[in-house]
Amino acid sequence: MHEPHDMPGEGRPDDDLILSVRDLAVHFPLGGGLLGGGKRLLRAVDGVDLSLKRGECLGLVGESGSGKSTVALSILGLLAPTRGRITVDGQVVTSRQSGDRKALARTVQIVFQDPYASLNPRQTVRRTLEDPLRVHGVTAKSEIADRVAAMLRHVGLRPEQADRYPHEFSGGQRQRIGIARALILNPKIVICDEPVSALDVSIRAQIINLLLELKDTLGLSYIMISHDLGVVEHMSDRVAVMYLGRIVENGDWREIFERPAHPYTRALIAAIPDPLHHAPLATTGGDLPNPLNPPNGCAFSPRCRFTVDVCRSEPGPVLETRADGHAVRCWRSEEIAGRLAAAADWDVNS
Amino acid sequence: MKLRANLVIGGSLFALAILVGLLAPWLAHTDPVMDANLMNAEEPPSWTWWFGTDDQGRDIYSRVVYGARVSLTVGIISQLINSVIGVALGLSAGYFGGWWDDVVNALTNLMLAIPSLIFALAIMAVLGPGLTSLLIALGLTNWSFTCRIARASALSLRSQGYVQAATVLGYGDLRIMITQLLPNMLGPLIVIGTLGMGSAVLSEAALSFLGLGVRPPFPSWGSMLSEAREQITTAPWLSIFPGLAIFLTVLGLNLLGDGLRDILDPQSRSRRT
Amino acid sequence: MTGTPLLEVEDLKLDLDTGSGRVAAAEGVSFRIDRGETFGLVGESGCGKSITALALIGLLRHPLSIGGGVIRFEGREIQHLSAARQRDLRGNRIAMIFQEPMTALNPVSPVGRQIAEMFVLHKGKSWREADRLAVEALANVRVPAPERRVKDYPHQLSGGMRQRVMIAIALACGPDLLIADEPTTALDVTVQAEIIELMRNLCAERGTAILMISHDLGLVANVCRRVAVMYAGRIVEERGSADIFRAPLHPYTQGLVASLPRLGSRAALGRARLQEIAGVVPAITHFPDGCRFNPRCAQATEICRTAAPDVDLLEAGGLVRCHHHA
Amino acid sequence: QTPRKGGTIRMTAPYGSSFTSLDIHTTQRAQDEIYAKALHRSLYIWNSAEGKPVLELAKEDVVSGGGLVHTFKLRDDAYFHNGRKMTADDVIWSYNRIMDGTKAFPGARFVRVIEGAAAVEKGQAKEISGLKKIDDFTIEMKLTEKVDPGFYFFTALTSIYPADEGAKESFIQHPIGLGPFKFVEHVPGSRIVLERWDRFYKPGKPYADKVIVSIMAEAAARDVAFRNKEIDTSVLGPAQYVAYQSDAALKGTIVEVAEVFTRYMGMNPSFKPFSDKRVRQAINYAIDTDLIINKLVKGKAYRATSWLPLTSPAYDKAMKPYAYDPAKAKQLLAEAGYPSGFEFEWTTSQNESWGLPIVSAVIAMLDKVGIKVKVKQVETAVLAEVVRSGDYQAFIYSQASGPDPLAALKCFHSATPQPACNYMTYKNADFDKIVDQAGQADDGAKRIELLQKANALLYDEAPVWFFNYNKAVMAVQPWLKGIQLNATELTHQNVEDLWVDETSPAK
Amino acid sequence: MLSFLFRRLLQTIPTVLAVVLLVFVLFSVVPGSIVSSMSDDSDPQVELRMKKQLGLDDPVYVRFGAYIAKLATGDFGTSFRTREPVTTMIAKRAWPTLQLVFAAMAFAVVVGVPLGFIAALKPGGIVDTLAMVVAVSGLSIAKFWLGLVLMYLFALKLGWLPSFGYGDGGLKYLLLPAVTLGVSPMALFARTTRAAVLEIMTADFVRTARSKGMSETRVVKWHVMRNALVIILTTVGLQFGALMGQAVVVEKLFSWPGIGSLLVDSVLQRDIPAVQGSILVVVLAFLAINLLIDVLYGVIDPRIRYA
Ligand SMILES: Nc1ncnc2c1ncn2[C@@H]1O[C@H](COP(=O)(O)OP(=O)(O)OP(=O)(O)O)[C@@H](O)[C@H]1O
Ligand SMILES: Nc1ncnc2c1ncn2[C@@H]1O[C@H](COP(=O)(O)OP(=O)(O)OP(=O)(O)O)[C@@H](O)[C@H]1O
Ligand SMILES: [Mg+2]
Ligand SMILES: [Mg+2]
Repeated sequence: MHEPHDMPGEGRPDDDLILSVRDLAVHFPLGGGLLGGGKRLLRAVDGVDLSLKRGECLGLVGESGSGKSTVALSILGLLAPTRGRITVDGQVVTSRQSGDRKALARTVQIVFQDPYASLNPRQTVRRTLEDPLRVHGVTAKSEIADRVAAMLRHVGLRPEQADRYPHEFSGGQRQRIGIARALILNPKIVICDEPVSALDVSIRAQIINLLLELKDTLGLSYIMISHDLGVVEHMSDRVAVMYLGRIVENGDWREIFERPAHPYTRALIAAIPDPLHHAPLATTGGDLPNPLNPPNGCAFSPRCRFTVDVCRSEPGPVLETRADGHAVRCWRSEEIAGRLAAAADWDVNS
Repeated sequence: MKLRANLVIGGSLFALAILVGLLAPWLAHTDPVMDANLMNAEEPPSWTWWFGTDDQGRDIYSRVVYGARVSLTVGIISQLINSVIGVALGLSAGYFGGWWDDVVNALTNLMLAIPSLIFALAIMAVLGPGLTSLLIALGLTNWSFTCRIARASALSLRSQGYVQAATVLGYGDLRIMITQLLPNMLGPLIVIGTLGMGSAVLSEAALSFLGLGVRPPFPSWGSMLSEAREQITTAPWLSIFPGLAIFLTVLGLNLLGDGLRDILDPQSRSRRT
Repeated sequence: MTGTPLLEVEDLKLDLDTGSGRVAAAEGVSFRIDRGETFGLVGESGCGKSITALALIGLLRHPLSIGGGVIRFEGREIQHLSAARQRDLRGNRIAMIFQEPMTALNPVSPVGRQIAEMFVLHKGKSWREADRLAVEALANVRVPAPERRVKDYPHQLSGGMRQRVMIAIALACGPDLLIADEPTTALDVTVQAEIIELMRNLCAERGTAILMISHDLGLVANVCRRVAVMYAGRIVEERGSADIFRAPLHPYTQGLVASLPRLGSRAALGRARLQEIAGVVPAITHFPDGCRFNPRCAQATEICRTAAPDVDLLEAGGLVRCHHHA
Repeated sequence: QTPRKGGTIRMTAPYGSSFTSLDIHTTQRAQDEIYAKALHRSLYIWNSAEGKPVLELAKEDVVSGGGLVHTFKLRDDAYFHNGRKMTADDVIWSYNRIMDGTKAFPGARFVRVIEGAAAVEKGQAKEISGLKKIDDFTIEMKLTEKVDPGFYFFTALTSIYPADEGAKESFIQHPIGLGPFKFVEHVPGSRIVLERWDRFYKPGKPYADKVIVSIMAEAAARDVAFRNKEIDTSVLGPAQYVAYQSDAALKGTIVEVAEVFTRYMGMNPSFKPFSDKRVRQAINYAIDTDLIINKLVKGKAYRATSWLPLTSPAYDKAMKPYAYDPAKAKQLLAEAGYPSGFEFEWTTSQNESWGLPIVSAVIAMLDKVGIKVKVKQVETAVLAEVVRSGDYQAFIYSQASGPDPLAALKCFHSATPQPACNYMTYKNADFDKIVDQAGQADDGAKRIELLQKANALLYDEAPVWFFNYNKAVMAVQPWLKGIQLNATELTHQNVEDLWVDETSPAK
Repeated sequence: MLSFLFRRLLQTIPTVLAVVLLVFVLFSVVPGSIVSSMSDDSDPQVELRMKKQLGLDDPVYVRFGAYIAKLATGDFGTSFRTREPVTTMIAKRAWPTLQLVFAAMAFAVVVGVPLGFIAALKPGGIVDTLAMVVAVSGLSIAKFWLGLVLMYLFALKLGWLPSFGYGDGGLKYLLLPAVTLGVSPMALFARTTRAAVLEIMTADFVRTARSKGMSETRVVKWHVMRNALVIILTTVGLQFGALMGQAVVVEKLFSWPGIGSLLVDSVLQRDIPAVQGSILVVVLAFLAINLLIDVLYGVIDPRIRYA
C-alpha cells in the first residue's frame, strides 16, 4: 500500500499542530493516608513536551511505569497535571469541568488496552454507542440509529450485532467496539493505549490494519502507545521514547529505529529477540529503577553502558531538537554515535 | 452442586416466608389479635390448634403466619434503607474521592465503631417501641458495610476502562454513577442486602428481648419468641414455632446470600462471609 | 544420554470437566525433549500450553485431568506414579517457573525462605543450612547483595528480581528439566532479555533441558532449538526453530509469521498492509470438526471440514498436522 | 424446730439488672430495699404478721401535744457496722440529710411530715426545727399533721446512717448500717454479699453467716437457677406460678401474699366519654375480669372490689366486684349517648401482669360492646411521666394502695395535685368530706368506718376499671425458713429472721 | 511504629467526639426523663431542683460543652441514677465484659478457625458440609433463645455448669455466656476461614509450592495458614464490635455484670451520663482492639509497613 506520511513533516506550518503538551508534570502523592508517615511524591511524568500534527501518528514507547498512560490520561483531562499546559486543537485542557469536558470529548478520544475491562458488561453495544450521542445533544432517533449502524460497519461489525452484550463478543470484536465508541463523536485525535497487546496474536493484525484504515478514511491523528516496537514502527510517523517520566528521545520513526541516539532506545531495540538467529540477547543492566526513588543524575545512568561521571551527577541535558527533528536527552549521544558507527557491532552484548 | 443447593434451599425458604406473609389473611385460621379467647388459653398443638394457643388463647399458627408480615417488613424495609444510604454514600465517596470521601469514611468508621445493636437500642429508647421506630433504628445503623463495599467497588470501577471512557465521552457524574458504576456493583450489594435482611430479623428479636421491639398486639416473630421465653419448659410450643420461623427464614436468607454470592460476586468470597 | 529421551509425551489427552460433561482441552499431544535440549511450545491464549505443562509436572487439578496418553520421564511412565513418588520428581528433577512472578511467590514469606524450602524438601538439609544455600542460590541468579535480599519479601523486589528468585527456586536442586511457562510475558523487553539470558546460561551450565512456553513465536524461535506450535488443543507443527520461522508449513504458522509487524520490516520493505488471519480462536467447547483451523484457513477444502488431519512426519525432522501442506 | 446457726442465704433481686445505688437514701426502687433490709435499719420496721409498722430502733414512743409530738426512746444497744453505737445525733443527722434540697432524696416526702423539714429542703433552715435531741437516746419529733409516724419511717428510704461515716465519699462504695448483716462486696449488676454482724441488737440473731443477693431480672434464667438449686428464693410471674403449682416437686415451695398494690385502668375525665360515670361503669361491666385473672394472670392476683386491697386495715369484706355483664354495659353506654361505642387510646407499658398482655385481652372484650381501643405502648419510665402529667386518655397501672389506707384514699382527694398521686384528677366533694373526717378522727374504728365508706363511694363512681390486687408469689427452697408474708413487698424480708437448715446446698 | 500508633490514636478523637455528640443529640429529644423515673415525688419544685442539680435545665449545647470540658480531664460525669461517678461504675463493669468478650472471641477463634480449615481441605466432603451446616445455623439463630436452650441443657438437665451470674468470677460461670456469645462469630470464622483457605489454595504461589514437590499438609502449614490469617484477622477485628453489641443481650440473659447490662439499664432509665460513658467506653475498646489488630497485621503481613 501507499505510505502517506512516511516522510518527516518538516516545513509544515505550525497551525497544523493539533495537540501540544508543554512541560507536563504529574506527581502522585503516596503514603500519607492511614498508614505511612510523610507523603512521598511519585513523579510519574516530569516535564514532558510533545506535539502532534494533524493526520500524524505519534508513537510513544517506553518500559512499564515510564509514564505513558499518565501522559494519555492527562491529555484526556482525566488527571489533573501538577504542572504544564496541554492544548488540544487550540483549546486548553483543564480537568473535571464538565462544560470543557464535553468539548474536549469531541476532540480527543481513547482506545484502551484491555478489551474486556473497557466495555460496560451491563450495557448492550447499542447503549454504549448511542449514549454518547445523546449526551452530546443528538436527539433525532433516526440519526442516532444511522450513525451507530454506520460506525459499526466502519469497524467491521454488523449493525444487527448491536443488541448484544460485550460478553457475547470475542476479544478482537470487543476491541472493534471500543474503537467504535472512541470514534462515534467524530474526534480528531485518538489515543491508542496499547490497543493490541491484550489480544490474541492472530487477531492483532486485524486491529492494526483497521486502525490504519480508519486513520486515513476519517483523517484522524493518533497517539500510539505500545510496548511492541514492531507495532510502533509499523504505525508511527514520529516516535517519542519515554524513560522514568521523561522523554529521552523524539524523532521521525526512521531516525529512531535506524539511528537511535539514546542508549536507552538502543537497548530497547537490541533487546528484541531475533527469531532467525539463535543468538544471545543484548541486555541492559538491571531493572527500571524505583520511580519513588529515582537515581541521581541521568535516570538511565545506572543501567547505561556508557555512563561517565557527568551522567551520575547531572540530570540529562534539555531535550534539544536537531535540524532533522531528532531530539535526544543524553550527555554523550554524539560521542556514542561516532564511536559505534566505527565499531558497528554495538548491539552485541559484551 | 453445592452452589445450587444453597440457592434452591435458601431461595425456597425465603420465598415461602414471603408467600406466607402475603397470603396471611387466607392462610390464617383466626385473627391474630382480636381472636383472643381466654377460654382457649395455652392449648398445646392439636388438630384445631396446629401450633397451639398462647396465654391469651390466640392461635399461634395464625400469629406466626401474620408475624411473617411484620418480621419480613422489618427485614426488607430496614435493609432497603441501609442499602440506599450505604450505596448513596459509598458510591459517591468512591467516585468523587477528595474531601467527600474523607467525610464518608469518617462517618463509616463512626458507624463501625458503635456496635449497631447498641446504636439501635439507643434509637429505640428515644423513639419508643414500634414498627416505625424499629425500621428507622435498624435502617440507620447497618449501612456501614454496604457503604464500604460500594465505596471499594466504586474506587476500583472508577479506573476501569469503560468508566474512564464514559468520562472521556463527556458523561455527567450522575450519569456515570448510575449507568456505569451502579449496575456493576449490584452483585455484591445484593449479596450483602440478603445477609443484612437476615441479621435485621435477628436484631428485631434481640431488641424485643431487651424490651424494645415491635409494638404489640401485632405479632412479630421476635416479640412472640421473647414473650414466650419464660414458658420454655411449661409451654414450649409458644416459643418453638416463632423460633423456628425466625431460624428458617434467616437460614434461608443466609443460604440465599451464599448462593447469590457464588453467582454474583464470585471473586469476593473471602471478603466477608 | 543414549537413546532414551529425557521426556517423552505420547498422545496426551487432557480432559476438562465442564460440569455437564467432559471435553478434551488438548489431545494427541506428542513431543519429546532430549537432555539439555531447549524445546519451545508456542500458541495463542487458551490453546492448552499451560495445562500441558501442568500435566507434565503432575499439577493438574479438578476440573482438569489426564484423559489418556503417556508421559515418560527418563523412560519411566510418571503419570500413574504415587503422589509421594511424583513429589520426589517435582521440584527436584522437573522444575517449573510461572508467568506472574508477583503472584507466584508467597507474599508473606521472605524470598530466602522460599528458596531454602527446596533444600529442606529435597536435600534433607536443616533450615540453617538451607538458608545458607539460599544465599548462594540467589547469588547464582545474579541478584546483588544476596545476603540482604534473602530477607526481603516479594513486594520489596522488582518484577525482574522476583523472576530471578523464581529461577533460583526452580534451579535450586539442579533439575533435569525446567518448564518455563511464559516466564517473561509480564516483563518489559529489556528485563525479558536479561531473564532469558540468565535462564539460558544457567541451564546450559547444568545441562538442564528447557521446555519454554510462550505465545511469542519470535522469542521461542530465538531461544529454542526446536519449536512446536499448538492450536486449539493440538500440536499443528513441530520443527527446528529456524525452519519454522523461515518456511512455515502449516497455514496457521504461516499466518502467525506473516501477520505481525517485525522490527525492521517497514524500513526494509515499506509499510504494507499486514496479512490477517480471518475469524477468531474457537472456544474449547466449540472446536470445529475436521481440522480445527479450517474455519480460518484460506486453503481449506472439503476434507478439512470433515476429517481431522493426521500427523505428518517430515523427512527433515519435525511434523505437521495439515491435509494440504506441500 | 430450732433455727440453725450458720449457712448462707441466697436471695434474688428480680426487678432489674442492677441495684440503683448503695446509698439507700437515693433510691426508692423495691429492688434496692431487698439488700437494705439486711444492711440498714429505720426507726420503725414493717411487721408482716401484724400488718403494720412497729418500733425498731426506738423502744418507746410517747405521744403528746394533741397527737403531734412524739418522744422516742432509742435503743442503746444498736451498733453501726463500724462498731460505733447509734445515738440521737445519728437520727437527726440522717433526717437532715434526707431533707437536703439539692439532692432531692426520695425519702424527703416522708421526713417532710416533721415540722420544719420543708424549710430545710428549701434551704431556709439548716436543721429540722421539729426534731430535738433530749439526750443521747431520746428524741422529740413534732409532726405537721396527725398521722401515725410508723407509716412514714419504716422504709429503707429513712434508714439511719452513722453521722460521721455517712458524710464521707467512700460511704457509697462501702455502706455502713445498723442491720443484721454488714457489707462485704458488691459486684455491680451481679450481686451483693453481706456477712453476719455479730453485735446486732437482737439477741441470738441473725442466724445465717452470710447473705448473697443475686440480681436476676430474667425470669427464665431465675427459673432455671431455682430449679437448679442455685438460689433460695425466686419471684414468680403468672406463667411460672402455674408451672410450679402443677409440678409436684415445686408446689411446696410457693409462698404467696396479697400485696398492697391495686391494678387498674385510669380514665381521663377530660376525655369526653370518660367524664360520664355510666361509661366508666360500663367499662367495668364489659370486661370479664375474673376470666383475665384466671386465665391470663393465671390466678396470680385477687379480684379488686374497689380501691383498698385485701391486706388494708380498711378492706371491706362485704364488697362485691362488678359482675361481667356486657348487656348492662351496652345499656349504660347507650344511656350515656354512646350506643355504638367510641374509640380511645390506651397507654400501657409492657408489664406482663398489668401491662400489655392485659390490654390485648381487654381489647377484644371491649370490642364486643363497641368500644375500640388504640394501644400506645411506652416504657415504664415514660408511663410514669405520662400518668403524672395527665397526657393520656386511659392508662393501665399498678399503684400502691397501702399500707396506710388513709394515704391511699387521699390520692382521690381533690386537694391532691395530679403529679402527686391523683392521676385521674378525681374530684368529688362528698368523697373529700369523708376522707377529711377520717383524717381528723382520733378513734381508730371510726376512722376505718369512714374510710370504708369512702372506698365504697369510689366503687360506685368507678374512676377506674378495678382490675386486681397483686398476689405476690415467691418460690422458696425448702431449706430456707422464716419467710415473712410481707404485704408491702414480699421480697422485703427481715433477714435476721431467716435461717437455712443443713440441706441447703450452699456452703 | 510509635508515631503510627500515635497518629492512629489522634484519629480516634473525632470519632469519640462524634459519638458523644450523637448520643447527646439523641437523648436530648427523648421523652421521659431520669427525674420522673427516679422518684414519684409529689413536689414539682423538688423535681425542678433535681433537674437543676443534674444540670438538666440547661440547653443541650451548654450541657454538651460542659460534658466535653469534663471529658477532656477524664471525667465521665456523675450518674443521674446512682449518683456515683460514671468512671467508677464503668470501671467495675469493664472487667466482666472484657472477660466475656474475650472468652467468646477465644471460643469463636479456637473452634471456628480450625473448623473452617478442616472444611476447606476437602470442599464438598461430609466434614465440609456438616461444618457449613453448623456454621450457617449458628448465624441464623436468635441469641437469647440459644442461651436459654444452653442454660437448660447444661445447667438444668446435665447440671454441669451454673446457669447464671458472675459468681466469684470463676471460669465455670463464664462458660455458658461466652459460648452463647461466641456461637455466631464462631460460625462466621468457620465460613471466613473456609472461604479464605479455598481462595488461597487457588493462588499462584500455592501452585508454586506444589511445583516444588511439597505435600499438601506442608503447603497448608508453610504457605496457606499465614495468608489465611491475614483475612481472618480482619474479620476478627470487625467482629469485636458486633460482639460488644451482642453482649448486651447475653449479659442481660445471664445476669452478667458487664457494661452491656449497665448500658441497657441506663438507656431504659435515661441515665444519660451513664449511657454516654458506656457507649464511649465500648467505642474506645473497639478502637483499641482494632488498633491492636492493625499492629498485628504488620507482624503477619510484611506488605503493610508503618512509617
Ligand atoms: N493513580 C496513581 N496513583 C499513584 N501512582 C500512579 C497512579 N497512576 C500511575 N501511577 C504511577 O505512575 C507511574 C507511571 O504510570 P503509567 O501508568 O503512566 O505508566 P505506563 O508507562 O503507562 O506503564 P505501562 O506500560 O505499564 O502501562 C507508575 O510508576 C505508576 O505506578
Ligand atoms: N481450571 C480450569 N477450569 C476450566 N477451564 C480451564 C482451566 N484451566 C484451563 N482451562 C481451559 O483450558 C484451556 C487451555 O488452557 P491453558 O491455560 O493451557 O491455555 P494457555 O495456552 O496456557 O493460554 P495462555 O496463553 O492464556 O496462558 C483454556 O480454554 C482454558 O479455558
Ligand atoms: Mg500504561
Ligand atoms: Mg498459560
